[in-house]
Amino acid sequence: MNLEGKQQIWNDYQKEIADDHYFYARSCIRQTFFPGSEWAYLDIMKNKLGKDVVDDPRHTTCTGIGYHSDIVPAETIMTVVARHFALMTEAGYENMTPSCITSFGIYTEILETWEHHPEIEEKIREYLWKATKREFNKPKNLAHTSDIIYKFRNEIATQSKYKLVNVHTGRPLRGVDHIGCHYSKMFPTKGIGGAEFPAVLSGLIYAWGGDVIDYPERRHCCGFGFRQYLVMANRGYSVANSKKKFESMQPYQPDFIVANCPGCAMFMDKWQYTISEMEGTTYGQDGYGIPVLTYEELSALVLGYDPWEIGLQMHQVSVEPLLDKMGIPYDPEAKYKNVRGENIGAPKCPTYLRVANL
Amino acid sequence: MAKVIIIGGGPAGCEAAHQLANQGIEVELVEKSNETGGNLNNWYQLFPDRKYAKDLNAILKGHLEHPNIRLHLGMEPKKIEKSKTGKFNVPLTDGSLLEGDSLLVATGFKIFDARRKEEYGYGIYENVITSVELENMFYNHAITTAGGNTPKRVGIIHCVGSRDEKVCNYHCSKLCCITGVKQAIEIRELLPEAEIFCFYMDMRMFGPGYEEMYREAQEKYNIKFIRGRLSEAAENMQKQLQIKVEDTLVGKPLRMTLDMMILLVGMESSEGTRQTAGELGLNLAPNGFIQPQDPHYRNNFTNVEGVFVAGCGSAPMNLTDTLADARSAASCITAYVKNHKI
Amino acid sequence: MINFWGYSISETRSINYDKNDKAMTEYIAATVPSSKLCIGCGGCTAGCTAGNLTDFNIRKVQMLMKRGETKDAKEQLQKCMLCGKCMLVCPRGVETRKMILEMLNFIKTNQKLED
Amino acid sequence: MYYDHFVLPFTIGLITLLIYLCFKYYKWIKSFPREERKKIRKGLFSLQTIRSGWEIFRESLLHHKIFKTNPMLGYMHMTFAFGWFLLIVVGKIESMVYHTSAFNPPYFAIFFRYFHPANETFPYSETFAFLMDLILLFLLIGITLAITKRFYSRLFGMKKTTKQRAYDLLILTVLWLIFPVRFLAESFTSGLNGGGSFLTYNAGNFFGSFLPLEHLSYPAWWVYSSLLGLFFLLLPFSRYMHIPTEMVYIFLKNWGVKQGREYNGYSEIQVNACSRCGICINTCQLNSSCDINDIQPVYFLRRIRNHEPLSKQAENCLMCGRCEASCPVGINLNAIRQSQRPDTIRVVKDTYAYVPEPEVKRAKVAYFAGCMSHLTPGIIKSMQQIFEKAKVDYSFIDERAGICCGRPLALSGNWQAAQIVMDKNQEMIEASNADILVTSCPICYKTFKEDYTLKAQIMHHTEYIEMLIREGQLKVNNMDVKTVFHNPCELGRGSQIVHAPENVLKQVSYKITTVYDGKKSLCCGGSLANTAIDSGQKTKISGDTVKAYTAYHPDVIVTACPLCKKTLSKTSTEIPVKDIAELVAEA
Repeated sequence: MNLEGKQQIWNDYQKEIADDHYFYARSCIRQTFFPGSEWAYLDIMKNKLGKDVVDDPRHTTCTGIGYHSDIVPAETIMTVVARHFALMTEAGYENMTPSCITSFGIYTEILETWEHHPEIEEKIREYLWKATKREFNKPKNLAHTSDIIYKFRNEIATQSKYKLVNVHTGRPLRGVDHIGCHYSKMFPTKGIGGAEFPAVLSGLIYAWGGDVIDYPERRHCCGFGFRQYLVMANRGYSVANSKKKFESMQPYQPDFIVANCPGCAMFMDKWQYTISEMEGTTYGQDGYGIPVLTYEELSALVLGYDPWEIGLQMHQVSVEPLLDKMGIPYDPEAKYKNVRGENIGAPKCPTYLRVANL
Repeated sequence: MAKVIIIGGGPAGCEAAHQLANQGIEVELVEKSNETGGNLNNWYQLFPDRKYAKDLNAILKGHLEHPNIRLHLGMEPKKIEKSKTGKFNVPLTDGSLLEGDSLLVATGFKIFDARRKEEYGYGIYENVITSVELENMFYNHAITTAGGNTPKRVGIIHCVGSRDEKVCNYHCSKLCCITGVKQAIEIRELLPEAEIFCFYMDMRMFGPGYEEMYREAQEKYNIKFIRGRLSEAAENMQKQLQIKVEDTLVGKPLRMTLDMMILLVGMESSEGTRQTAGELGLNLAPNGFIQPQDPHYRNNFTNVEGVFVAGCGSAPMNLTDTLADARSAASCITAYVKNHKI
Repeated sequence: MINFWGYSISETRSINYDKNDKAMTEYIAATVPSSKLCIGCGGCTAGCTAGNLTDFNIRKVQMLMKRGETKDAKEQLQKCMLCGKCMLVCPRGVETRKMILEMLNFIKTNQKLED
Repeated sequence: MYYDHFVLPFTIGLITLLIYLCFKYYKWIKSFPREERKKIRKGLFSLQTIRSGWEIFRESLLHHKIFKTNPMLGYMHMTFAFGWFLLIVVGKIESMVYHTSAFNPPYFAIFFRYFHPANETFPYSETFAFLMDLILLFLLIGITLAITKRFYSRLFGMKKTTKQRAYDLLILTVLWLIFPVRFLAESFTSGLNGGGSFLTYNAGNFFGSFLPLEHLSYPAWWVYSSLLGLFFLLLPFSRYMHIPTEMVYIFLKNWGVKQGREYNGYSEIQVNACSRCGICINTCQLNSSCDINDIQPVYFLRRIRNHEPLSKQAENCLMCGRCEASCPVGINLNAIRQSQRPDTIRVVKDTYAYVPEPEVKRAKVAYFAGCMSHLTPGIIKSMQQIFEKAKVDYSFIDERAGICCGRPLALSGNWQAAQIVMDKNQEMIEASNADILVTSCPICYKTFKEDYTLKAQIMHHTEYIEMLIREGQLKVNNMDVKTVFHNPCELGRGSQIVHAPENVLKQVSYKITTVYDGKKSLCCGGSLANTAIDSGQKTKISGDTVKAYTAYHPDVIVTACPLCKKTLSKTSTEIPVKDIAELVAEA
């Protein structure tokens, strides 16, 4: 693949990202499945990059999952989102940074809708007022938190303790960048690098010494969908999509997958177990599967955070092979212990998928 | 003696110059590049008779050796003005000033920039080339992948940059279909063993002999035509293209690996056309080409008196039509300068 | 494999041209060259007796065959009565009737080989 | 005792041949289906046997049919067959008269001139000698013609003569040599000992003037006997097998034995009865229009005989029946070819189960247009008008959910599948409870008549229209148009319907008489039976056929088949092509 050609395209898809003072919007899926991930992000922002980020406990779900599965009407989700904007406005912030790709997509879509249909915006302001007596300003800048990390990738690189390089061979680690569909497929201009060759995650990998794999099904959806996954009868279709991606990336021998959408990360991590149980197939090396990380986790690893502190033991696919390659020390004994040193219990060993130290 | 300025030395400009000169009219032919022929210079063989483009070019060029024609090669108009007396003043980049009684816009078309169809990966995947680059391969009688191998499976993608709302080109470039057929046959001649596919939305075989050529491509040359638009292409480890289309005639998505993918790039109005139109205040059609006064009877007339248009400046045309259009424009101009001769 | 999931991994609907076996495709292209002339107009199918009474679609069957999708061809072709109306309507002169006979021939020969 | 060792080759050859033939014919006849064998027993002592004898005389000896098609060729075959026959018969009589006994060994008559002392006379010996010389001359002329034909076939009005294999050429040479050698042997003997008549006597004197006859005469008889013996030994494996087999076939045919769908011993007999005269090559339009000349019956039957691969040749035939109609031996060429087409459709219990239960209106007359007629609505509309004009109570039974008649399946060899379609169709036809079934399609017509067991009377619409006119139910006017009639293959040659359409046509138009009338009609080229040729070749045949009719300058080319109409219309751009029904509806 011709990198110059790609860079040419990237030049067309650059977006403005605020420098500081962010209002943080958490993600339902991320905080459930990767709780250490959001903590790591906030810690990096505040303590490593010295940025001002507000994490308001009154902030709720954006109801995107309900919206995309036809349960929550458009007016409702708009009003919920309007409330988030109100919280941001009340806190005195203008830069909205959602952690979830679904939320990011929803926010973008709502702002675009209001842009073209001011009457709808008016109506929503009315609804919000009636319901909560709140008012809001629209965010001046909307960026996904992966955009923020992308913006500061070089700062992170300068502070990094570990590189995305195999310490044993010196070879750059091969990473798969998986972009959430709602990040740029709906509005290509709102994503760094556009929809065809997004740069937001590959930018991180390159900045931190790794190499990016361009496999044929790179653009393909992880299969999460909403209706697909939520309805059990459709779930086979959901897994089939992940499988298609794994089969396509496998020949390139990826060392890890990084995703900016919490749903994708969760799916690509958990489905590897499902596929192994259903078909006896495992991907990656030696039957361990391909480790799947969120970009926050990847940043935290690069910056030298303790793997168990950022919650990597919550992953289905063992991250230890990746940690070994990067040369990150870890205490195998501490994997299934909480901060107080109490045992949190180890998962049952899968039939086919290998789990480190189990 | 009446004098006409022709902007653009492609086939339309050359042919019009020749016709006008034969009518005893003085012609100033301005061409920005160092040789005449325009886009014809990039073509190897023409459809449907597979004549060599250079042969036709030679004929057109030969006609320019006429005492009434003055060639201004490698020059562009600095500006184009119409005076109050109805004369046209065109200062050129070398400082000279042309003056004419009438002006013919023969500024032609430009090839669609395939990079705008990002999902096809032109400029990114090394084995994606345009139909223009393919012509160059025909010149050298060798078709190889970027890695120097003989392709075993070649795909030709129709309508790249044409009939596509996503690049704001609603118009049909008209020639790509038959170009695809011609090029597929030429590929077959160079690669007898390869599998060759054309992915099309419609096959628009509008000219004489075109449909017959299409038939021949299918039956004799074993070119396979699949009705379906390429949605996306990806590159695999062997630098092949993995493509996804729908085989619309069977209603199923289709995936296939190609060693080489050729984009049949469409036609857009050239910068020269837009610039000239801007300076003279010519009306442009929604597709960006110059809008003639009337599509049937006054197709060489523009909204500015004395300014005429010929060739692909007004719409995508094949060479037959371009040359006919040029002759038609020449006859309109002849009548015009005779009527306005004081 | 125990299916305690309540679902299984869906098979793809898409035609995988790279993997499909194209022995029949090549056989038909060689024995019925006119079959390559099809432009998918559907005239053959519109007048087809079997096609009007069943889901038999000769246009589709042969197009799928050309992509190496021959799984359903055998069952589908059994519905044809070989009346030849399709051939009379074809604007491209495809020897549809012969094509069907040759497809049946191919299936029969290969069946024998398998048995 | 008249004997010399040289008679051995002849005698051994003859006896071997007779034994072989008896064995072969027994084997073939044994393989007939039981009902066909019964016909032999029944026919053996019937008038048919005498009739067969007469036919053998006419066809096997005089070659009357070949004469009719091509006098020059007929003459050639006649000199050979009849000449040799006479030589044997007259020779035998001569020997009997001389020997005054019927029981002399067979070789005695053949080599009479050697054994008979020339100075010894017997009643009519001069006459016999003259006759024998005359017959020999007759034969020698025949041979000269045959040799000429081989090298200059055009002289015989034949574009192509049958191409032969090396083996065939060997036996041909042997055959050609037999009579000249006999001539030499008799002449040499006559030159030495006297005897003979105008031919051999004079020739003997002539040869004796410069040849040492005493050394040549005896070897010549050896050569003659050897040639005869060799010919008999080679005969069963050559095309001359047709000589005895054709006679057997004529008997069987006249006793009513029929060629069924399967290839059996009767087919073998027919295959062996082919004399390879090559008439079929010239009547075949694939030859004249498409220059295809390896599929005609003469070659096809030879392939069967020689067990050569023939699937391609089996498919490449329009089944127009022109060869069959002109075959002097009357071989069932179409049926034999059809028997060589493979049954490809695997029939299971739900084959064609999708065909719906018949729902047809009951009426006196059932009208079955046929699938193809639905592509020529003009024919259907005209038939409806005719029915209405004649106030017929009719039911259009395949107006909506009609299915194929099954013949196309049968033509492709798929008899099993065809049978299912036929059964379903039969059910539908019977549901109409009609007395008369009228169809517009000769393909349907033929199969309705031959393969269905219908209670109703089956009529092609031309027959039906003729009946309506004859019975006064339909009044027609004679229009001022010149017409030529293209009798569809399946109607005229296929189903013997010749007069009805011509009568009708004569009543509504001025019908130009052409050489293609009746069973000599051409094929339109659109036949479903041929799957080997492409549409371009079909168009070529159609074009040539139209050209042939156009030569008569008709206003309209009239046919009586939707497929013919469509096929001829493809190339007849100047002259309209109409179905008889359409013309009648206009009249």
